[in-house]
Amino acid sequence: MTEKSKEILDKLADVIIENKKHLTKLDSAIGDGDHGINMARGFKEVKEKINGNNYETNQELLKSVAMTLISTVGGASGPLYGTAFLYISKVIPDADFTIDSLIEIGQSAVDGIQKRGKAEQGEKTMLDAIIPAVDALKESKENGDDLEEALQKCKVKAEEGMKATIPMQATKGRASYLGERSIGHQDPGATSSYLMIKTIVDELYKYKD
Amino acid sequence: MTEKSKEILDKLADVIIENKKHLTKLDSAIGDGDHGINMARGFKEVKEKINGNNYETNQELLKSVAMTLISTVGGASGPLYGTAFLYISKVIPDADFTIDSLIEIGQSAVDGIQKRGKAEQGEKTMLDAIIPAVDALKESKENGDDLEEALQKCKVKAEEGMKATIPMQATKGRASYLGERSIGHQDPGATSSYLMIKTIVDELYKYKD
Amino acid sequence: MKKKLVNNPDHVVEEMVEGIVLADPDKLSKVEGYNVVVRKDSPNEKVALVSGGGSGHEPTHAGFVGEGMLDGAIAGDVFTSPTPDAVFEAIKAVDGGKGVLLVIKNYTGDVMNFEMAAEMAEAEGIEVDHVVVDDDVAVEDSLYTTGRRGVAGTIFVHKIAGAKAEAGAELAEVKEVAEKVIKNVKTKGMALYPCRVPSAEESTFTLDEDEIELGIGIHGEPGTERTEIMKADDILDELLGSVIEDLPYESGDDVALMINGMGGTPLMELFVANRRANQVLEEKGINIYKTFVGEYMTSLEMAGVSVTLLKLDDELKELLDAPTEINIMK
Amino acid sequence: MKKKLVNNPDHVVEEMVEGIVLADPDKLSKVEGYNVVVRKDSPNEKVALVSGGGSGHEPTHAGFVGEGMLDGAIAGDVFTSPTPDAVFEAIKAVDGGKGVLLVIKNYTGDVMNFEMAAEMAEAEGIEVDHVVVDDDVAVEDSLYTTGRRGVAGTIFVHKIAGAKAEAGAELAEVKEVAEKVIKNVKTKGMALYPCRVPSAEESTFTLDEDEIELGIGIHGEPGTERTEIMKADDILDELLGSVIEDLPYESGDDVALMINGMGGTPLMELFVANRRANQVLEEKGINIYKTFVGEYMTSLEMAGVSVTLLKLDDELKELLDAPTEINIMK
Ligand SMILES: Nc1ncnc2c1ncn2[C@@H]1O[C@H](COP(=O)(O)OP(=O)(O)O)[C@@H](O)[C@H]1O
Ligand SMILES: Nc1ncnc2c1ncn2[C@@H]1O[C@H](COP(=O)(O)OP(=O)(O)O)[C@@H](O)[C@H]1O
Ligand SMILES: [Mg+2]
Ligand SMILES: [Mg+2]
Ligand SMILES: [Mg+2]
Ligand SMILES: [Mg+2]
Repeated sequence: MTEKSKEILDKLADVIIENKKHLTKLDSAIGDGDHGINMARGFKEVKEKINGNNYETNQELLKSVAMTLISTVGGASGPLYGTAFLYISKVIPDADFTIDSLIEIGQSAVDGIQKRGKAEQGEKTMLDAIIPAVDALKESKENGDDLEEALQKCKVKAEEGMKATIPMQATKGRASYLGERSIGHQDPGATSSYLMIKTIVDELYKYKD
Repeated sequence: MTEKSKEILDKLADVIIENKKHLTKLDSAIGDGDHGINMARGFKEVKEKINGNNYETNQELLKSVAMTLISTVGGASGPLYGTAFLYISKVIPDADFTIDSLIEIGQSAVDGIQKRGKAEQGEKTMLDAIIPAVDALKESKENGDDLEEALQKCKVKAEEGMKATIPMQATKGRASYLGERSIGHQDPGATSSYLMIKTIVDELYKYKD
Repeated sequence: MKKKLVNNPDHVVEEMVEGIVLADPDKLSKVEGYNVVVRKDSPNEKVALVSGGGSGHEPTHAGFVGEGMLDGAIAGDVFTSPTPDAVFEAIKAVDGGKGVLLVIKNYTGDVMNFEMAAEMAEAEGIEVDHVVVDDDVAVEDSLYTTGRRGVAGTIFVHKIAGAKAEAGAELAEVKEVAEKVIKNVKTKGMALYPCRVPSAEESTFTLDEDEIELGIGIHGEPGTERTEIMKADDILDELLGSVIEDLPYESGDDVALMINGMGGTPLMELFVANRRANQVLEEKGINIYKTFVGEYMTSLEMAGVSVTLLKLDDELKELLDAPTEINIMK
Repeated sequence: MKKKLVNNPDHVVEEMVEGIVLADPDKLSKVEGYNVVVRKDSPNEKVALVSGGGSGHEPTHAGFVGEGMLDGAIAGDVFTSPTPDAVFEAIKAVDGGKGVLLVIKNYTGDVMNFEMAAEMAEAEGIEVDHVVVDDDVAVEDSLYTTGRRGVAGTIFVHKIAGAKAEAGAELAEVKEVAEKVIKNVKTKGMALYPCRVPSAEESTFTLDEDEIELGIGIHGEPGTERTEIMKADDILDELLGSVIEDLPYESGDDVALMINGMGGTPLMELFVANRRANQVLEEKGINIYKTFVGEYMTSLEMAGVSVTLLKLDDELKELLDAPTEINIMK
């Protein structure tokens, strides 16, 4: 069971590493220009860690990812993503993912990030990509969408959420020092979150049958 | 009697101040780029000093110039020119200048500079302009030249001496750190010395009858 | 500014930490495997003080590890807050059973990483508390921002809380005096020229040859205002004016004054700045109890200055004057 | 680098000196009308130590005025030796009847101006002697030059002669120990970026974006070699190599090590340099008795570093360790 999760995480790490420059550039505009550097450093370690170890359960695997991120990313994103994965590790099943389990996973990530960073939606952070994605899954559940449909909607909402950070004024994180000057730039953390959600969705999609 | 000397010194100060940039530029090439700044600072003070005071004798006047230079020029040239003028003040007569008294004045300047700086001719310093000028006066005396002729020869020799510093390698002062790289540049101190000698000669010439 | 005296930029923090410990091997040691500097005699039977943050602000933080100030300092990557595991290692290394106070500068990353470390330490039964320094008056302090940044005023927190801990106070008392300092300390800085982190190709920001930035942070974060270059006295009037009116500091107050160089500023210029600061404070009737001129909280080779005032009462004076091994705080 | 934190460049030295004294008004005072800083408690009943030179090398010289080091310091214009009358004022202010030792750096101007001041003082019955520091191994030491320049090694002369004077020694003894230091101290420096004097439009020299200068002096005088930028360890190997072979320092020797920043170098880089210096000295079996890392002898905002070694015997160790009010030499 952990093989599939490992593959997804490995792919996710690759995508983040590929986007190192892009994320750093976004952070230069409204932060301190290290988001891509921080994330790439962390996910390089994640790749080494998970490929060099065997895990009995997804819980173990995710906890290992969390601890690796926490101890290598640094900055604001390190503890936030680290806590997100730690919270996920507490709920992730070993069985195949369902809409229900994905909602639980997504909500845990949000809970972890909010516990740590005390931000709400609309403050121009990673939450602005993640919360809409989780909300989409919840809606799909109510609407009775199938997993495939739900995943597609989830990805679309994450992307919309990321783009919606452009006109926002930051009130959390380093970008908040800029006040109104933070308006007009896409949030780097929302961008990395979207990239992760997109990758997870695309990978799950591969295995959908 | 001091009126005439005052006028000469005032003119001499003007020439140095006018050549501030030129002297500084020469010093930038082989020194630390401050010779013009140092000299102009000092001679500005000299002008104020001598024009704001009355002196009974040339000795008093020259001593005042010496003390002003010593306390305002700084660097290497300050004590050297200061001592030169101090030595001159000990021998300068109140009577009209003769070849004899000019030799005595010139020799005193050389003695003062050598006492202070312990340099010989040929080390790429101010002495390379002054010593030939004094030598010219001595020769004129032997040849029985009249004052007018002697002054002209003195000026020519000072200029030749200044130019002769170009191919020399400096072995005294800051330029000596450059070793062989000091070759090919005209010495700033020799240049300021030539300018002073030239000015004195030209001024004396005015009063020649 | 492309040239730097470094080897591989990826190892610069580790090599720096080694160099710091080698400069004072009798008093400092490095926690194996981490960029953490602690007093060699750790743990001591007193409340321990730990601080840290991104590197590039030297002598902050490791330069303040020593008797009378910090017990441990964590050096993150350049301008990047350190990770919780490193902070946790520092806490473990210095805890002598009387608890540990973390002095955190108010940056989201720093706050979160230190809080996580505190949770780890508490899970192991170590008593941990923290204070957050936010002395930079250039940032608007509103409920709708992450609040003000922690800058040079942090050094006074280290000094005074350090003296209190050395005197045998309990964790709550050390925290209390640290918070008193935080309430009474304000800073504003400016830059003439930017800095560049060793791993980056370009400076974090750029300034024209006739332009300066007022209210800048210590990572080259944008300030409040870009203006034409002014003369030193006018710059000082501007910085000190903002600082004074913020608390506000008033006639009759006793203060400590810090004129802090940002890394690339000649000391000559800091003294010119100090002269004007003295004139302004004298005019306002504010008494300078003690002056610190030098580099305390830098931003790599950034050229510029920050001005800090700390309002002192009798307790703070005594603790500021208390002995410390840290030379530049004597 | 066109922007500076100054007012009128013509007054920068005077304003700086005022700022220096205002930073420590209980211990320092300015001689009225001169850019001269002296211990406030001058004259003392001991041999007095006086040094000085052009400004722009801060904390040298005024920063070393205090118990255990200098009694007085004269600040000339930027990079221009001070005039004899100012030196004479310093001598008069500090002479307590046991004589005055002048510590002169080996530059023609400095030597002559100080010698003239000494003559003035002697004419007034003050006993004066002097030593000339020439520790810069980058300059060839031959009978046909003015000899080597005095650079960062001067600080060790101040410290050790200062301690000897404080201990009550006679003028001749203080001079003797100063000369012992001079004989055993060697320095070599390098620059990554040049400096600019406040009154000038341009830097004293220029360096390309991939070029460094080895063996440079503290006024931007040309060095021994211009090379491509190298990594820190290679630069240190080069500088320290020249220094070691010059005395030479040998296996078993005890030394004091100074890693001196030239003004614009981040402390981070100085510690990276210190790490390598420690490795090299350890390889050679040379024991570091005490390390000094920081800014001691600067050249305005020049970026770069110099490395100084002082070979120590028991007497020098004791005097190096003797108490002083000067924080950065503790
Ligand atoms: N309180 C917060 N809650 C959620 N996300 C946050 C918070 N603060 C910052 N972030 C996210 O972190 C990102 C910046 O991460 P990074 O650049 O790695 O850290 P730092 O800001 O410390 O340099 C921001 O773009 C934002 O999305
Ligand atoms: N020992 C010496 N004897 C005579 N002249 C000297 C000596 N040393 C230096 N000089 C002269 O001084 C000039 C430099 O003066 P200046 O630039 O004002 O002083 P500094 O070298 O201290 O900056 C040189 O060009 C040289 O002519
Ligand atoms: Mg960032
Ligand atoms: Mg010169
Ligand atoms: Mg960061
Ligand atoms: Mg000079």
